[in-house]
Amino acid sequence: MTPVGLQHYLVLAAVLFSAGLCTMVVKRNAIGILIGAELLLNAANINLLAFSKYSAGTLDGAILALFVIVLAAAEVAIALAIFLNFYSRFASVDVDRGDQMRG
Amino acid sequence: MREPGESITTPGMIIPDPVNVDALREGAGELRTEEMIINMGPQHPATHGVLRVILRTDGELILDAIPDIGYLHRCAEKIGENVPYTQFVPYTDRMDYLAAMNNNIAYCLAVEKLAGIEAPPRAQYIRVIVAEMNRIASHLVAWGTYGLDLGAFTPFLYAFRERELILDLFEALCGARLTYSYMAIGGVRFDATAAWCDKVREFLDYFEPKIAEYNELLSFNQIFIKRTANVGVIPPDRAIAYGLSGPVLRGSGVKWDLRKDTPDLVYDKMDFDVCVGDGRMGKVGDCWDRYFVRVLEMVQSARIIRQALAQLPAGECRAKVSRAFKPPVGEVYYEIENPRGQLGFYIVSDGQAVPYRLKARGPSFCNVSILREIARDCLLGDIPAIVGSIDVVMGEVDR
Amino acid sequence: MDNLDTIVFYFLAALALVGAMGILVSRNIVRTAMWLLATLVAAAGLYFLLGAAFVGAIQLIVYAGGTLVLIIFGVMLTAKNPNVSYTPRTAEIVLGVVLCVLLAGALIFVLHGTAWPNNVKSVEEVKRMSQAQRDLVGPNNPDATESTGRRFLGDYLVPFEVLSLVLLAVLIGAAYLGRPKVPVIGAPRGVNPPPGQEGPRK
Amino acid sequence: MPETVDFIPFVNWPTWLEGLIVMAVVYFAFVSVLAMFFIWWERKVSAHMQSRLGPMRTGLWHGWAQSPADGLKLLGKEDLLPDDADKPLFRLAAYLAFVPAFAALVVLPFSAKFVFVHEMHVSLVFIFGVLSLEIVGVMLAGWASNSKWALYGAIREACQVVSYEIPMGLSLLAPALTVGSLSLAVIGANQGAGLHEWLMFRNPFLFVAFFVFFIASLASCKRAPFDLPECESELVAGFLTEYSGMRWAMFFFAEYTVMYIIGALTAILFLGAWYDPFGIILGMEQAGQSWAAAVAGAGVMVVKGFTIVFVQMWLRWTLPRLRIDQVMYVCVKVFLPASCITLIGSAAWQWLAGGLFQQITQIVLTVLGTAGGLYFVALLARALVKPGQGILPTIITSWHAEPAPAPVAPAAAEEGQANG
Repeated sequence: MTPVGLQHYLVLAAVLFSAGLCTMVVKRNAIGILIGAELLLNAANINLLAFSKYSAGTLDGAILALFVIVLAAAEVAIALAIFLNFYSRFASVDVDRGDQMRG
Repeated sequence: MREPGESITTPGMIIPDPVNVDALREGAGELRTEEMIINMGPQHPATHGVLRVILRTDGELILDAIPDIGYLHRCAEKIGENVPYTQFVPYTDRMDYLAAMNNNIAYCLAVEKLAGIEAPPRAQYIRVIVAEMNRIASHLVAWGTYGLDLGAFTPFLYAFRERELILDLFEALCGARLTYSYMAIGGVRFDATAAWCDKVREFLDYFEPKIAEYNELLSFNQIFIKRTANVGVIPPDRAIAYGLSGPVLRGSGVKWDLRKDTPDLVYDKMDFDVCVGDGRMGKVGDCWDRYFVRVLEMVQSARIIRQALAQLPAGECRAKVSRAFKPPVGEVYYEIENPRGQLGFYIVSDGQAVPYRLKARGPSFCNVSILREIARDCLLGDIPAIVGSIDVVMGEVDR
Repeated sequence: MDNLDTIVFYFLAALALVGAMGILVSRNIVRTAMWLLATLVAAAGLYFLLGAAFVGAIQLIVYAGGTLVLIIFGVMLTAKNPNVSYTPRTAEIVLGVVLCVLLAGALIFVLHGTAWPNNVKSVEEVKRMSQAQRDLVGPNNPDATESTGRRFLGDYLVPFEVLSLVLLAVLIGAAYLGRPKVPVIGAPRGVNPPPGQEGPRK
Repeated sequence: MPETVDFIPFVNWPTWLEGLIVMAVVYFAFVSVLAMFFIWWERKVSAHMQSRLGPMRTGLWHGWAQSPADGLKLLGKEDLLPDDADKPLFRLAAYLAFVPAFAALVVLPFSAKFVFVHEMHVSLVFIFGVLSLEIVGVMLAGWASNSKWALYGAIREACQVVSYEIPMGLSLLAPALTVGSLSLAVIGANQGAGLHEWLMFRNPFLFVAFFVFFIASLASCKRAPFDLPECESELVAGFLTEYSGMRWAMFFFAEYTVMYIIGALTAILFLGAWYDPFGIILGMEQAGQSWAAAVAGAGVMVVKGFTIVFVQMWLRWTLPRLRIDQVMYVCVKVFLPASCITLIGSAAWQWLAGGLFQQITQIVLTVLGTAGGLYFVALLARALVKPGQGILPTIITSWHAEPAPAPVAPAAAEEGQANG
């Protein structure tokens, strides 16, 4: 078994990233899309920390990861508020319903 | 065949305003999507038996609360029309089973008035003593379960500890602990011994200081006050309009007590106060007022018992009444002050050994009718507080 | 301990991947959220493994304990309508999966072709550093959490403060967006609203 | 930084796998015994507060075997799954609620030497994070049950616990800030010198933070008077409505384990961790008797943790429950500002105060806190010595012993009263 190194983390992050993107593309439920976005952010975080540990050797990766986590929380809060409005408008969170640009 | 869209109902079934399903499907217009219809009961820890409250809620907010009754209906009135007058006494025990003595007295007094029988003075005093003891026992249950409804477990056990002593005394008096059938038409079935009277005094000596403990434990607890003050306010005019009675009426500040206003038995010889809610913690007629009226009434009941014990005359305890006596043709309505309010019996006699018509006016039945009005626009957590403060006994609501 | 690290890594990686696939495949939105929980916890474990314990712990608090709860909350509030189905069209699925498999393949291909620089300082090197130098070092820094704090209030002060403003804006914005549109309290409803009825309790 | 802390039996395990297995078994046994003990103890405490005895018959002494017996009964119960429940999630929820409580104990130190995992420099944040995972299990339980009452419980849980995490987290940062570390081992090691060095008495803000933390922690582990997610008089049993058997017991294991974790956390953060009030254990450590100090410290720690658990039980069996809007009001309008002030205030204190002023404050606060603590101990002692305010009349005790009272003739009533 080869010792775990940077490549392992990067491959894992790449797969997670693709899965997240695929989720965002395929799902029609807005919350599902949100969950896909969370997956993307986590893949990015794994990359940041892996580079921090194995390549750059600095703390910036961890600091950026913390920023990402906090921003993700903010993003989810706003997104859910929007979805709730969407739901009270269309009785569904199907993003395909939201193709009309009127209040 | 039903028309499409027609709902499956049985006659008399209460259907709350439905959620607009079409609007949900089409997604048009203003939606009230958070509405939910919940059955609180008939099996629910906070509904004191089998009261079913249909709640229409918006999250924690109660939009509508409809009491639905009838789960404990046992045809008590109809039975009354098929058994001789004396044999109906045990059935009254099972109406308000927490205050069986008072029920017995109400029925017996009604029949006595109908038949023109007068109970001997000693019987009347014993009736007052047991009625007030049962009032204390009943209020203790109300007090303890009210704490339970609001999440305080300990008062319940304290209340039952004291109630147990009363039940022991009743057991010593008549052999039964819940359904006494102690009253007979024309008096009481067994005489109270002097030793028993001493035990009652001993109980009162023990019990009266306990009320201060109750107040310390529950009545003046800040969380309890916050939970009950200004909740479920019944204004006095609404209380009268709904025909409320008992502590629920007096909690709204209406000074009305049949023991004082139309004294029966020997209540006119007793010195006691009618306790009313004064809005001490919030508005007049809130849950706290109703609750506290019960606590105060326990003090007054103890006073009455002491006076009655002191004045207890010697003599017979039961007038001679034949087992299957036939009252004269006529009708009577007689009501007395029960722990939960005014319990009245309306009896029509056609001169036979069984009543032609017997109708009971239960206080809980009338009191529960206010629920829908005061439970509107409150929170889900207030529903147990309100139901508990009305203190219904379903055995008597449904009869 | 390398052996243990390897096994733990593969375990967590497998958990994260299973979670990701679950998210992708699952139709039921609550289950999707549960798969996300698996991925988040696995990611937190990976952060611990990468020597960023603080980030891992924050991931657990903010992501798993906060964001995920928010998502489940959103699901509960919006998934009540049984008449709506979110099944995507087959063409969408095929297109999406093909694109993403291509993307993953390309990414992995690129990763294998790249040699990353290695500037990691050894423990001995770190020990010889001054405090200011040590603050920059990520792994092998014995008090990385302290250094993180110092960096936040030093180099990263402006982003840090901007982030706090963003959070404040989000707080206000979400509260504004989530306000009730329909006046739910105090509206007359039901049959025969009784006269003299008390207004809503505040 | 104290010297490395380690959990004794596992210092030299042969391979990591064996060590892991041994650790898991020991650890699981520990959690089970702890939870079972607390369940039994809560029954006894509640019973004595309600003038009863509680379990007395199972086992030889004071019904000690009641909890294991209940466990056996629950194991034997039918494993009910509601028909309309989301079955995999319904099953999962019980474990999701239990595992975080289990995991949080991993980094919880018992004394300077006893801790399962020692290299955690952020153990405070880790415990907090892991405990916040418990909400997910409870919400899932409520959702998967497919019952309206359970859903109410879940939503309430989400509202309440997520909200209370904020004041709890902020008030828990105040001691961390004062010590300058997120490691529980370091925070604990800082308070050895005596009562006045306990973090609670270091400055007025920490004194306040202690109460904020304690009450917020009650709310966040759903203990009364904040047990709204499962309050039986409103929501039947809240999120537990549809659960039965062993899965139901899992939630209780989780709850009681979390109670101890909260108690231990409070002790470490505010109440001098594993040190006694007189500095004896620190003296032992300095004299080189580190093992004796560790064992004594673990004892002190357990006593402190159990005391706080006892206070939690005491509150539960005394107070009524709050309403949901009051719970949120207390959180957002009282505890949130208070915890912000304690955090900022203790930071400012750290910066400004020192010297004699600091010492005088510490002494004043120590005296105040000790007096308060002694007052409560005195209350408890009074209740134990003199239960209730009156002695139970002889009605129960003597009535049945007497011969059945013969019917007294009315004429004899007067003299009967005289000799009664």
